[in-house]
Amino acid sequence: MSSAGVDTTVDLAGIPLRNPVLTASGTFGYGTEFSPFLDLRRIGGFVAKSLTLEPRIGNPPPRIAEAPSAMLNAISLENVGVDEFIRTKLPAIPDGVTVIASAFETEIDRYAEVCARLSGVPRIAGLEINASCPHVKSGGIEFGQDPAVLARLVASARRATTGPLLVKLSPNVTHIAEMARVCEGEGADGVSLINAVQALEIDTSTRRPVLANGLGGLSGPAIRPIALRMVWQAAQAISIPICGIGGIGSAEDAIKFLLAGATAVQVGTANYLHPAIAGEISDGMAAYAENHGYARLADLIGALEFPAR
Amino acid sequence: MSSAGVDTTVDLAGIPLRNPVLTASGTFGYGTEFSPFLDLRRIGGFVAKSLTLEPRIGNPPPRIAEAPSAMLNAISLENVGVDEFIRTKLPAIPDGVTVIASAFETEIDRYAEVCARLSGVPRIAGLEINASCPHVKSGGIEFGQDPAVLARLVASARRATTGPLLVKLSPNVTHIAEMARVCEGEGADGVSLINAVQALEIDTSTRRPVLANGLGGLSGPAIRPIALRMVWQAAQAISIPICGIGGIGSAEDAIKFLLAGATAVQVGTANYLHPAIAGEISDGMAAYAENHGYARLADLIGALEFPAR
Amino acid sequence: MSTRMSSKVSSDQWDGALHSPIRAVADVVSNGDEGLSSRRLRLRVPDFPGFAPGQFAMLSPGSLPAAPRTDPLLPRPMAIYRSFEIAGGAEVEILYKVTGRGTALLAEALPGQQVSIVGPLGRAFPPPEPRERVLIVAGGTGIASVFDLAAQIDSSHQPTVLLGARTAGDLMAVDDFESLGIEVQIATDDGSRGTHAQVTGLLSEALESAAPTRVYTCGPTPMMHRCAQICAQAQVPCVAALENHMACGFGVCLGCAAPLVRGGYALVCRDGPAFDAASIDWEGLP
Amino acid sequence: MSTRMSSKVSSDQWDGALHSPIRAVADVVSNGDEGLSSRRLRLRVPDFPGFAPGQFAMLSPGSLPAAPRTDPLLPRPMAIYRSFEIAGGAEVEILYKVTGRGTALLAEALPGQQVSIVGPLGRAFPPPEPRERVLIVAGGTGIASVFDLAAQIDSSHQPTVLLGARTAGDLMAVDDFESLGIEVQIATDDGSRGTHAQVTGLLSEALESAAPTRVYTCGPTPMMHRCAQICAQAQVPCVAALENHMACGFGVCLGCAAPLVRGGYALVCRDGPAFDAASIDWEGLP
Ligand SMILES: Cc1cc2nc3c(=O)[nH]c(=O)nc-3n(C[C@H](O)[C@H](O)[C@H](O)COP(=O)(O)OP(=O)(O)OC[C@H]3O[C@@H](n4cnc5c(N)ncnc54)[C@H](O)[C@@H]3O)c2cc1C
Ligand SMILES: Cc1cc2nc3c(=O)[nH]c(=O)nc-3n(C[C@H](O)[C@H](O)[C@H](O)COP(=O)(O)OP(=O)(O)OC[C@H]3O[C@@H](n4cnc5c(N)ncnc54)[C@H](O)[C@@H]3O)c2cc1C
Ligand SMILES: Cc1cc2nc3c(=O)[nH]c(=O)nc-3n(C[C@H](O)[C@H](O)[C@H](O)COP(=O)(O)O)c2cc1C
Ligand SMILES: Cc1cc2nc3c(=O)[nH]c(=O)nc-3n(C[C@H](O)[C@H](O)[C@H](O)COP(=O)(O)O)c2cc1C
Ligand code: FES
Ligand code: FES
Repeated sequence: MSSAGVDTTVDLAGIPLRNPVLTASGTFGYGTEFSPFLDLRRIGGFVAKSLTLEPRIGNPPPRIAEAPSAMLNAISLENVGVDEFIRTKLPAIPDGVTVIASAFETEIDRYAEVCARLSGVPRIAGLEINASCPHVKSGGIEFGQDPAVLARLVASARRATTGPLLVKLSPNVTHIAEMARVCEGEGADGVSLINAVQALEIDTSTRRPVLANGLGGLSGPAIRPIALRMVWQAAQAISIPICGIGGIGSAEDAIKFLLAGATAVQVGTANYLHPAIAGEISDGMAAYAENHGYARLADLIGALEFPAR
Repeated sequence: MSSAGVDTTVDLAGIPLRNPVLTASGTFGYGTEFSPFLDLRRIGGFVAKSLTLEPRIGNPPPRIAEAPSAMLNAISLENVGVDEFIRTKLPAIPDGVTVIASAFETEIDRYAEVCARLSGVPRIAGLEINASCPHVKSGGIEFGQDPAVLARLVASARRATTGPLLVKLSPNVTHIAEMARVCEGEGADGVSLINAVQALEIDTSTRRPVLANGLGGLSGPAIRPIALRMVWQAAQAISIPICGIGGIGSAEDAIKFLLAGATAVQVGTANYLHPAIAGEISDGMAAYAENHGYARLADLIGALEFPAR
Repeated sequence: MSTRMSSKVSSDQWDGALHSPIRAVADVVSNGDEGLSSRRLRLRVPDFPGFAPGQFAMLSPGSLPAAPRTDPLLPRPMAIYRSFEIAGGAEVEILYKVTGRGTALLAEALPGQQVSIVGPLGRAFPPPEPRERVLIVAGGTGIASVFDLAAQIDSSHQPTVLLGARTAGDLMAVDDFESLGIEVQIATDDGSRGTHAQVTGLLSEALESAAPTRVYTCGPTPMMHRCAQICAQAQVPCVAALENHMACGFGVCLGCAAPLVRGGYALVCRDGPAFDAASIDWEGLP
Repeated sequence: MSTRMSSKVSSDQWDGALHSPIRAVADVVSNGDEGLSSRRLRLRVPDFPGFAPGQFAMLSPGSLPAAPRTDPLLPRPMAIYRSFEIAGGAEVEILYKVTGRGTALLAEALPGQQVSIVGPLGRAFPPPEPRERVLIVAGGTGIASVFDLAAQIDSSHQPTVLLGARTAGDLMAVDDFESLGIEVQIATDDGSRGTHAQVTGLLSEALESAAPTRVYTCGPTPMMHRCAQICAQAQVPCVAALENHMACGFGVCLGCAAPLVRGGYALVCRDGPAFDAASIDWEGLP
């Protein structure tokens, strides 16, 4: 309940959220970094940086670059590892903050092991598996790019945890709805979309990619209309909840994702520009509902009036 | 040859071009609209608005909207029809201007018929088939989204014309390289990429899509890093020439596409912002070559130094 | 018709000469707050070929500063309010309201900075028939689109301008119209200036006279639609200047389509912005 | 250490208190051309908690005007040059060069407008050991990063500042350094001001004295790399403040990674920007 009298709570795949605003994996560190700027209890919760079995050091620099209304990143797998996260990062998070842990790996059984270790840990409200990682055994294509590989990944993660399981989809696919259906079919409790869009930026003075890694992921406002389309397409295809991600920087943006069919949203790149933005988005969403006569934010989910075909 | 002494000519799929700068279908009308602003002989040529067998009136308004560093459009099939193009539009184009005609339709045999009518017309230097149209018989998915459908389309168009044949690919796919290979395999002389990215923008006050059509195509600077990635991926997979498209607004942008592997480029949305921009891009590319010690612009094609994997 | 100070041209003249549009980098001469809610931008446009009433230009405020921006991206259509010949070109005036991001950016263009301009674009208003009385009905930013029309129309047409707005503060250019020496009537929704009514109410009253009349209108779509209905009923010709969203302004993006009663679409930028109001499918407009 | 005018703090003090960063909407007080190629921005920052030498802030010039822009998107890291306590906050000064789109946009932020600021971020420079002589070597925009260090260092350390630039016109803040009353030596590549040499040449000379010395450096990577080599050879500790590209500035995007000699990466925004130069894998920096 916000002070405005609007019921802002939503249920995301079995995770009860104070309000629909989460922050996105890889853009919010392990949560405590934002404490100078934002009381995390103002937002629905956060998704922590994706974790691998072992700590990883990531790619050489440059890892980031700017693009029109967007940024590119190739951070790769840098993270403290799942055990260190549970041991030192999780206890540092203030009580009352909803934490979703994110898993990523390069092979299916390793994903499952990360999920197993995160499963049942009291402070973790749910898991998100990041299916945008290159799968070593499929020759480097992303798990989320092949329905059969994705199905095996989700099934294996499903067996590894009994808690709420979200699958974060890659946007680099022909049919996002098909990928969403695969997740639903294999027992995921919800899907998160989209991850960054695969992209390339080139420095014409060096005639090399600007990122040391070559390719990178495009995020920020530029991808929002693509994300919104994919959320809408997924929402037409599945009945498990959707967490909408991509270029969200204002309450209005977040409302668009709810209208398109998302139950909750994740704020990513915008956190870098304004570290308290997720709190402002939460407040602004409640204000929108109130101004438009909605008693519950949840009533906006999927309320888009799409023209008849 | 530009005045700077740089050889700016390229051969795009059998179409000799004065310089690598074309303008993109649907953003340059039928060519004459730009004559107050730009001498078309300053640029490599232009791709005319896509043509269907019969004249079409297109979608109801709103057909366009703005997005971060981008625009959305859903013009749909509006065009004068192939016969009217040949009868009245083509003769109005000044001599010495290279014209590429673009074909699109909703069924394969209709595409072939458009190609056949455009084939052998003296003023037409080559054909581009726009594979981003929804295929009526495949339930509305784009021709360019299914390798089997794309193969049939290209094979049929190939039979319908003996002249240079470019296939313009949809970016809304998992594996652009696979689509490019299909085109090469079916006898296309080159590929053009990318078309607009499927997207959605929502008006939170009406709770409807901003475009009357619902979904639209995202174009402009925002999609450039995606286009550049796809051109690079296609260039790794095929040996027929590539025409790079997507968010190009400066000579530097165009150079990036050449470095990534494009033989020529097409300027789209930027024509709306500055109707002589294609001429400035041509000049700027020659200047870049000269400043960087390249005697021929063609030497830049694929010259990107990509980091070893 | 060439760029001019304020010399009137006879109404049958303006349609004759079409001015081939140019794209230019224009210096901002001034860009001031006009009081109320409008701003007046004056640009020094090299080689400006002149314009006819009803024509417009596309302005790109963000593309030329030291830090070129791609957001907002599209140029904004603006009526050419008036222009003044200078050596090598013209000073072009635009009267505008800040209604969103593009116009807010335009408001930041200071003297010394530059704005990219493409124009003049579109067709002129069709001139009235010789003995027609002329009523000009305008509201919102549409007021700027009809000023040069009002300025050009010969006094033999007894032009009257009916301006509408929600409140007195939303009006623009009233003084300019008054200084033309033509009759100006004002209606505001809240009665804060002029008649407490909608401007279309003034129109209905004005049409009670039996004189052969031609109506020109520009403003919010509902206002123009109502004008069209009133004129249709009174069997008076009505010319409406539409304000569809535009990307190019010169007929190539096909974005500005306006649905026609006879089916199909006209392009507002190329076939308009002024149309016979009876030809427009008003329900189909966004 | 709290915000201050120009009162010196003893060097062992500044590392003690960490200033929890804030995000604020800051009014532009002034933003003027400094001559040469630099500009001085003064911001009124509510609740500014003070800073220590070496800390920086992230500035977003395009996000707050009436027409918020998403291009350029990322905030820009800028050293906090100095600050002045005022009621309810501080006036924070930034000295910067226009080198691209973000800084060009910053240069357009006029008094009356606002800039979003996040800071202070990063760690302070480690203070010198009690009896060490201090040499500060800076070039390019790095000059701004070391000004507060020069201002804070106790005269017992006999601080000397060596400033380098391509030409006299590329220098910044020379007068400010001179007014601190400490020794300033200048080298330019073209000899247009000071010694006709690279600033690292001045460093080599200065290190010929046998006194225990600590070097601080900030500037272009090749310059800092060369300083690190010279200091390593002379067995003198060298602290280098890196200027990697940043997206967040507070340790969450992992974008600003600097490769370490011992393997792995440090985050420049969180673990730096100042590092023991010997710990950095200079070849691996972009
Ligand atoms: C032929 C013509 C002449 C015009 N003359 C004037 C004039 O003289 N003075 C004036 O103040 N305004 C005029 N307008 C309206 C003006 O173009 C819009 O107010 C302006 O585009 C709004 O831009 P924005 O970025 O501030 O608004 P936003 O709402 O942020 O714009 C978003 C997008 O919608 C478009 N848009 C929004 N409102 C309108 C509108 N009313 N008409 C067309 N496009 C719109 C913008 O161009 C942009 O592409 C005219 C419009 C047309 C078509
Ligand atoms: C800790 C720190 C303190 C700094 N202090 C100052 C200062 O006090 N005064 C000053 O003038 N400059 C300073 N810089 C450099 C300043 O951040 C860049 O000059 C600025 O970001 C360039 O932005 P741009 O948009 O003008 O350039 P563009 O080249 O257009 O920027 C493109 C992208 O590259 C990044 N970038 C480009 N150059 C640099 C650079 N040298 N360092 C970091 N990122 C860069 C930008 O932030 C942006 O994300 C500092 C940098 C860092 C990391
Ligand atoms: C620097 C950076 C690092 C990221 N790291 C991760 C990650 O570790 N795991 C993950 O699932 N997504 C990661 N993402 C993707 C974001 O969570 C998000 O899906 C994407 O950025 C799109 O949202 P945005 O446009 O709001 O940023 C990262 C994004 C950025 C910009
Ligand atoms: C308004 C509009 C209409 C378009 N119409 C066509 C078309 O008819 N045929 C086609 O192949 N591409 C069409 N396109 C796509 C462009 O040719 C181009 O592929 C796309 O806009 C990406 O390039 P850009 O970012 O430079 O605009 C259209 C694009 C726009 C913006
Ligand atoms: S605005 Fe482009 S066709 Fe009218
Ligand atoms: S700038 Fe984001 S981690 Fe350092």
